[in-house]
Amino acid sequence: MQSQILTWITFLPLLGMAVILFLPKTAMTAVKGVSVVATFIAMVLATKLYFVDFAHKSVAEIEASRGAGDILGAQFVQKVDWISSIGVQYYIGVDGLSVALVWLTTVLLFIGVIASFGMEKAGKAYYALLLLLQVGIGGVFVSLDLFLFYVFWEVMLLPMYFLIGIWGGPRREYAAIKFFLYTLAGSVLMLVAIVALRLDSGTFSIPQLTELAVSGKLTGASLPAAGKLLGMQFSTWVFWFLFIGFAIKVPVFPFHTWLPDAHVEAPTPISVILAGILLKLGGYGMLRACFPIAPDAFRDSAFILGVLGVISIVYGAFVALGQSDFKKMVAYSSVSHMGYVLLGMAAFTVWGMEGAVLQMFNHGTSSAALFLIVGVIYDRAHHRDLNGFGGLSQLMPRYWALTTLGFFAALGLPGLAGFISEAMTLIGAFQADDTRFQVLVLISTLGIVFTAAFLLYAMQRVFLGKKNPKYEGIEEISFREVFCQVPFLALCIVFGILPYLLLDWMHPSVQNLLNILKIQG
Amino acid sequence: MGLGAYIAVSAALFALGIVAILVRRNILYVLMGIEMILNAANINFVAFNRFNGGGLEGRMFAIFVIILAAAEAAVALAIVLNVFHLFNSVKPAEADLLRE
Amino acid sequence: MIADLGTQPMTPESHILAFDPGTDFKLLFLAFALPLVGYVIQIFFGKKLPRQGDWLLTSGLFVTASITVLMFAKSLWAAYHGEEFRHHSGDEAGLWFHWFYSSDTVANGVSNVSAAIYYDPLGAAMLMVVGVVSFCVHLFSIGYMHGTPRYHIFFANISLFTFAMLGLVLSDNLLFLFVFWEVMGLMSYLLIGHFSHDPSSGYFHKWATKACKKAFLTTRVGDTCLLVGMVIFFWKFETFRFTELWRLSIEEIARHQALHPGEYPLWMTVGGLFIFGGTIGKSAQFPLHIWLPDAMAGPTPVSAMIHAATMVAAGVFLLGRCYPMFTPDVLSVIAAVGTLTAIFAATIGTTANDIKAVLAWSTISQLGFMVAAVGLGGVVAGMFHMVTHAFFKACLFLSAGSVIHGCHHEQDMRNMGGVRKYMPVTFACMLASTIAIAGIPFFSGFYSKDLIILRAWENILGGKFSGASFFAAVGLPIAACLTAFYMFRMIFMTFTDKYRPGTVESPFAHHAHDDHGQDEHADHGHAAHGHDDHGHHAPAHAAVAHAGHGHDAHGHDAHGHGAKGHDAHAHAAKAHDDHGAHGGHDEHAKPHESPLPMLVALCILAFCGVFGGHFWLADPVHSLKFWEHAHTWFEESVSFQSLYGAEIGDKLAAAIAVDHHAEHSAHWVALPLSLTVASVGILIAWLIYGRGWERSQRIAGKITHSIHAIYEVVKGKYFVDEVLGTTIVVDMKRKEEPRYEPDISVIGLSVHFANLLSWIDRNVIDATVNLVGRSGAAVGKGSAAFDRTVVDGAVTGVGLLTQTFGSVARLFQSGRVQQYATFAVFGGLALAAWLILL
Amino acid sequence: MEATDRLFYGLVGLASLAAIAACTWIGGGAGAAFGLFAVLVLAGSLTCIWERSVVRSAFCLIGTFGGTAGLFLMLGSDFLAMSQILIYVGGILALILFGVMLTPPDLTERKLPRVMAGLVAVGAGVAFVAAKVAATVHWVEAATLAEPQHETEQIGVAFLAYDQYMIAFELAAVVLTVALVAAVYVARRRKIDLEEEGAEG
Repeated sequence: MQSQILTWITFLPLLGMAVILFLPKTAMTAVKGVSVVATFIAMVLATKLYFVDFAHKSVAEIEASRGAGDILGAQFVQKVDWISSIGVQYYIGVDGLSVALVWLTTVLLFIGVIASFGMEKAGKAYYALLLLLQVGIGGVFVSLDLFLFYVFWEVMLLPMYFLIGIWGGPRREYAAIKFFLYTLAGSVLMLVAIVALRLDSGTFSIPQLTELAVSGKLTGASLPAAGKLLGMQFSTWVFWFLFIGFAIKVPVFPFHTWLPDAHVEAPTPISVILAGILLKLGGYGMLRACFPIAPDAFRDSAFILGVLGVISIVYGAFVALGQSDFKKMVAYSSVSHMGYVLLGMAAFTVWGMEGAVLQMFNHGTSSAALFLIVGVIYDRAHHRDLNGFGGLSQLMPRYWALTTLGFFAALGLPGLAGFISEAMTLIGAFQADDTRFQVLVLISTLGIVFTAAFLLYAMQRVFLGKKNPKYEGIEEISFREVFCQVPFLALCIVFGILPYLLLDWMHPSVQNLLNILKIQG
Repeated sequence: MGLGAYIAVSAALFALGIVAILVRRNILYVLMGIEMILNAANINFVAFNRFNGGGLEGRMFAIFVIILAAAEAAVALAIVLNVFHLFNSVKPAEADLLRE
Repeated sequence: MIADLGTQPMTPESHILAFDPGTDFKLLFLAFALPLVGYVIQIFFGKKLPRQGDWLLTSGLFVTASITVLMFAKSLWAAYHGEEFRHHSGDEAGLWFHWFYSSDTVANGVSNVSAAIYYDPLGAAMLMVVGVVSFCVHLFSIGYMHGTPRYHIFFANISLFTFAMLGLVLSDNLLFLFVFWEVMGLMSYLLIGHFSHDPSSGYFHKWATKACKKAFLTTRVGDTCLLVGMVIFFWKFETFRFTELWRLSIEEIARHQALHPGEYPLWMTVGGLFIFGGTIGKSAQFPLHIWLPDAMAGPTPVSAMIHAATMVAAGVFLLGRCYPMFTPDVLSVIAAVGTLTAIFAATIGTTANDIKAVLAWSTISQLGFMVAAVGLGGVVAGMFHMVTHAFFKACLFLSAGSVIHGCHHEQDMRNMGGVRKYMPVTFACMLASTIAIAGIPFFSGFYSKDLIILRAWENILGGKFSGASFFAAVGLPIAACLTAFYMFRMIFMTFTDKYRPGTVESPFAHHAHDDHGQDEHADHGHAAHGHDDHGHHAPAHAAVAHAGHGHDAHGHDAHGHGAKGHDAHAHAAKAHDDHGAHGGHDEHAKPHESPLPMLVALCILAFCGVFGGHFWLADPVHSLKFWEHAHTWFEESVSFQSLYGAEIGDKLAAAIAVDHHAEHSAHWVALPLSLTVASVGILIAWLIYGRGWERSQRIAGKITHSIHAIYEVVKGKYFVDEVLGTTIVVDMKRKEEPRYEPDISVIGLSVHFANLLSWIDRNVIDATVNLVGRSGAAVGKGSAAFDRTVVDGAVTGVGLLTQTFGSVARLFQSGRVQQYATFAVFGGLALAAWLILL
Repeated sequence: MEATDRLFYGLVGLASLAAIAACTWIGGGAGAAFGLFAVLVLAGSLTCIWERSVVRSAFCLIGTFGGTAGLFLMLGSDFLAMSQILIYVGGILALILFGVMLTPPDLTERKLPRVMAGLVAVGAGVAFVAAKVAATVHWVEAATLAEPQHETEQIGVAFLAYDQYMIAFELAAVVLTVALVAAVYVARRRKIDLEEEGAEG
C-alpha cells in the first residue's frame, strides 16, 4: 500500500487552515494554537521521514530501479489518477534532492508561525494564508507530475501575494504586485513549455519525461512545425522557457529586482520564509524539471548559466555593499549566495551539483537567521537604516553574539555550513570539463571577499563604534526571538561540522542525475 | 371522385374560413370562420379515413371534433356577449386593451 | 646524517620519550581539544566563574603547553635516534574524521574529504612554540587585562585562537589547514576588535572598530587566494592530503621534465603562486601587510600572541608544508617578495615612534626574512627562524606591553625614557630579546638569521644564481642592519636617559584620561577607573619576585604555576593610588614594575628566546666556536628528509645541493657579513640615540632634515594604505562617527563601485522593470479608453438598435386581434412554404 | 343589391356550374353528386363572407354545413353526416343566430377591397401550399375501397369498448358539461353591472 506520509506532510497544514477558518475571529489564541500544532506535526513527520524512514539507496540500486520506469529512484511514491482525460496523475514522491528541502520547509514554517506571534495585526486570515503557503511549497517539492508541480507552484504564489500585500510595510502593494506579476510571467512561460511537453510526449510524469528526453525521443516532432518556436529547436526553447520561469524565482541576475522590494516590504516571518525556502523552489525546479527534460540544451548553454551565476555572485555582493537598508542588503546577499547554486549546477560535475543542492539548504538556514536578526532590530527601532544605529554591542551583548554567529555563517566561515557548499561549488566548478569555468571560479572569489566586506561593514556600523544615544534604553533580545533564531544557527553549526548528515542523503540522487544527463554527452 | 378532390374542397373551405376571420369586422364572423375551418378539417379526416383503409379512427375523430365544436361554440358565444357588454360594440378593433 | 650522541643509546621502544601511536595521538587530540572545551565553558559560564574563569583557561593552557613540550621532546629524542618521526593518526591509529561523506564507500569514485592528525618534526617544533607562547600570553594577560570590561570574553577568544592554531599545525590536509586558517582570521577579528566594545578605551575604541574589519578583510583576500590555490591542486590531484600532494607534485614535475626538459608545469606555478597569496595575506607580506600595523589596536597580549608569534607564522608554516609543491619559478617569486618585504618594513621600522608600531614593522620584516629563506630553498633555515623569532618577538611584545602598562598606557617612545630604573626585570628581558633579534652571536637570532644569509650566499656562489637569490643575498644583510638599528634605537629611546612623560602630544595615554572624564555614563567611569586601579600594584613585592625565578628551564613550569597563586593574594591589597588626581598629565606618576604573572611570562619567553636557538645543541662546546658553522638542534631534527620523507627529501635536497667548496666559501662570506652588519647597526643606533635624549633629537633632526623628502615618504609608510584606500583615520575631536566613511573596505574604491552598482541596480534594471510596468499601465489606460469608446459604443449602439426595433414592433402590438391572426396565418404559410421548398 | 353584389353572385353561379360540370365529367354520377355538394359548401361559405349583413351570412352557413354532410355521405359515413346536420346546423348555427340577435347589426361594416385582398392573398397562399403538397406528398390510395358497413353499430361499440374510445367518450361528456356551466356563468349579468345600470337608470 503506498505510504501516506508525504500526503500527510503536504496537506496537514491545509487541514489546519480549514480548522482555522471555522474558528471565530476573536479566538486568536485558538488560531495560533492550531497553526502551531499543524506545523509542528508536519515538522515531526518530516523529521521522521528524513532521519528514520528515508532509505539510503546506493547509486547502483537507483540504476537498478530505473528499469521499472522510475528513473529517479523516488521513495514514498503515491500515484493516483487525478484528471485521467488529459493524463494528469497525483504522482508524488521524494528522493535525495528534495527530502532535505521538504524537511527545511516544515522547520521554516514552524518557526515562521512562532515568529508571527509578535505581530499584533496578524489576524486569522494571516495564519490561514501562512498554512496555505506551506501546502503550496511542500507540494512543489514532492510532486513528480509536471501538472501537479505547476498547480502547487501557483498555489504557493497566491498566499504570498496577500501576505506581502496586506501585512507588509509602507510600499507593500507595489512590492506585492511586482512579486506576483514577475513570478506569474515566469510561470506562464513554464506553462507553455509544460503543455508542449505534454503534447509531444503524452505524459506529465517527470520520470517518464526524463526517460524520453534522455533517450532522445523528446524532439517535438508531433507538434506543429516540428516543435520549432521563435526559430529555436524544440528542446532549446522548452529549456529556455522552463529556465526563465525558474530563474526568476532563484533569482538570477537580470530577474532579481523583485526580491529586494518583496523582502523590504514583507513582514519579518514572511521574508524569513521567502528567503529561507521560496528561493529554493527555483533551484530545485531546475534540477527536477528543467535540466533532465532538456539535457542537450542544458549542456550547450551550461556556460551561459555559469556566467549568469557568477554575475549574480559578484553583482549581488557589490550591490549589497552599497546598500544602507539592512534588509535590502541581506536580500542582495541572497542573490549573491544563490549565484553559487547556478554556478554549481552549470559546472556539471558531482561536487558542483552537490555543492549547489547543499548551498540551497545552507543558504536557507543562514538567510533565515539573518532575516530574524533584522526583524529583532526593526521591531525595536522601527527603521532599518544601517547608519542610524551604532554601538549596539554594548547595549545588547547577547543579540550581538547571535548576530556575529549569523553573519559568519552567511560569510562562509569554515566550521559553519556556508563554507562547505561554497567550497564544494568552487571545487566542482573548477573541475568542469569546460575550462572556461576556471575563469568563472576566479571571478567568483571576488564575491567571497566582498560578501565578507559588506557583512563586516554592516557589523561595524550597527554594533561597533560609539554608542548611539538614541537607543540607550533598548531592551535585550527576548526569549521568543532567541527561540526562533537558535534552531537555524544550530543547523548552521551542525551541518558545518558534520556535512555528511546532508551529503549522504543527496549524493546517490545527484550521482544518478549526472549519470542520466551524461548518457548523451 | 379521388382523394385529391376532397382535399381540394377542404383546402378551399379552410381558406375561406381564414378569410372570414381576418377580413370581416364583426366578431361573429370569427365564430363562423372557426366553424368553417373545423368542417374543412372534418372533411379531410373522413376523406383520408375512407381512402386509407377505412378504419374507425378517422370518423371517430371527426365525431369528437363535432362534439367539441359544439361546446366551443357555446363558450364562444358567452365570451362574445361579454365582450359586447364590455365594449358596447362588436368590432374586434375596439377591444384593444392589450395595446400597451 | 645524525652525529651519534656519544652517550650510550637508550633502547627506543621502552623509553618514555618513544612515540607510541596508541596514547600519543589521544594526548595530541586532548591538547588540541582542551582550549575548545575551555572556550565553550567560558562563553556560557565565564562571568559567573571565580576570577571570571581566567584561571580555568590558563590551567587548561598549562596542560596543553606541557603536552606539546613532551611531544616536542619525543620528536627530538626520535631525531637523535635517527628514527623517522612522521606519524599519521589515520594510518597508524585509524583515527579518521570523515567530513564530507560518512564513509569512503558511499562516495564511489568521488574523493571523500577526511582529516586526521599528522605529526612531524616541523609540526612538533611549531606545536611547542604555540603551546608555550599562548600559555605565557594567558599568564601575562591575567595581569595586563585585569579589571577591563569583557575580561572573560577576552580569555575565551584567546583560547579559541590557540585551538585554531593547534588545529592548523596538526591537520594532515590542506582543506583542514584552510578551515583553521580562517577560524584564526575570525579570532584575530574578534580580538583586534576587543576594545571596540569598550568606549572607555578612547582612541583604541575608535581605532579598533575599523582595524578589526581591515584585518579580517585583508587576510580574507589572502585566504581566497589560498582557496583558489587549493582548488587548483585538488583539480589536478583529487586530494588534499599533504603526503599525497607532495608525492604527486614531485611525480608531476618529473613527468613534465621528461616531456620538455627545463620547463615546469604552468598550472603548478599558478597554483603555487595562489597558495603563496595566502601567505602574503596572513603573514603580512608586501602588498597585504597593511593590516598588521593597524592590528596594534588590539590589546598587547593579542599583538604578542597573534601578531608576532603564532598567527603570522602560520603563513610561513604553510610554505613549509607546501614546499615540495612549489616550482622553482614560484620559489624565486617567494624569495623576491620576502626580501622586498624585509627591507621595506625595516626602513619604516626606523621611523616609527610608537613602541608597538616598531615591533609590528619588525615582525613584518622578520617574516620577510623567513619567507625569503623558504624562497631560497632554505626551508630548514626559514622554519628555524620562525621558531626562534616566535619566542623573542613574543617576549619583546610582552615586555613592551609591560612597559606600556607601567607608563600608564603611554605608547609613544618619545614620552618614555629611563624606564630601566623603574622596571629592571622588563628591561632585562627586553634587552635580551633585542640582542637575540639583532643577531649577536650566542643568541638564537644569530644562528637562524645567519643560516638564511648563508643560504642566500650559497645559492650565488654555488651556481644556483638567480636574480632573486642575488637580491636576497644583498637585501637581507641590509635588512639585518636596519633591524639591529631600530631595535637598539627603541632600547635607547625607552630605557636610557630620564623619564620624560608628555614631551609630545600622543593620542594613546592622553586620551585614556580625558576620555573617561567626558563620559557621562556611570559604568564607564568604573571601567576607566579600573584602568588606573591596577596600576597601583605596590612595587614592594616586585623585588621578591625578581629573586625568586631561576634560570633553570625545567623548573619554570611548576614555578610559574606557583607565582600565579601568589599574585591573586597581591591583588587583594588595595594600596593607595598615588596618581588618583584626574587629568593634569604634567606631574605624571613614575612608571612602576608590572605584577608578578606578567614578569614570570616575560622571563619564560626571554629564556626560550635567547637560548631557543642552540641550547640543545648536539655538542654545546662546538657552539662556542661560533666561527664554524654550528649544527643547531633544529637542523638535527628538521631536514628535507625528515620533513617530507626520504625519497622526496633527497630530490629536494638535490635540487638545492651545492658543492662542498661553494658551501665552505659561502660560510666564510655570510658569517662575517652578518656580524659586521649587526654591530654596525648597533653602533649607529648608539651614536644617534645612545647619548642622551636632547642630543639624539638634535642629531636625528639634522639627519631627517637632510633627507627630508625620503624621510617623509618612509614615515608615511610609502602611502600604500592611501593607494589602497584603506587608511584608518581616527579623529578624536569628532564625537559623532562620520555617517559614512569610504575608508573601510579592503579596496576603498570598491565601496564607490558598490554605490555605483546599487544606483545602477535601482535606476537601470529596476527602471526597466518599472518601465515594463509603466508601459503595461499605459497600454492598460489605452485599452481602457479604446474599450470605452469602441466596445462601449457598440454596446450602446446595439441598445439604440433594439430600441428602434422596439418602437417599430410596438406598431404591431395594436391590440387588434385580427391583425395578430393575419400575421399568424401568413407566418404559418411562409414557414410551410420554406419547409416544403427546401 | 348593389352592382358588385350582383356581379359577385353571377361569378359564383358560373363557377359553380363549371365545377359541377367538371366533376360529372370526371366522376360520372358520383362525380356529379360530389360536385354538387362541393359547390354547395364553397358557394355557401363564399357568400357568407361576402354578404354585408350578418344574418344572411349566418343563413349561408346552412349550405356549407349541409354540403359537408353530403360529402360525408359520399364518403360512406352516414352516422357522421346525420350528427353533422344535427349538431352543426341544429345547435351551433342556432347559437350564432342567438349571437346575431343579441348584437346590433352594422351594415356599413364590410369593406369590399379588404375582402377582395383577403380572398386573393389567402387563396393564392392555400392554393400554392395545396399544389406543393399534392406534388410532393404521395399518399397511398387503397386500390379497392372497402364497402361501407353498418357504421353506427361499430361506432357505438367503439364508444363503450374499454380498449378503444371509452375514455374519450367519458371525457367528451365531461367537457360538454363544463362548457355548459362555463357558458352560463360567463354570460350571466352580474350584480355590479346591474347596480351600475340601476345607478344610471
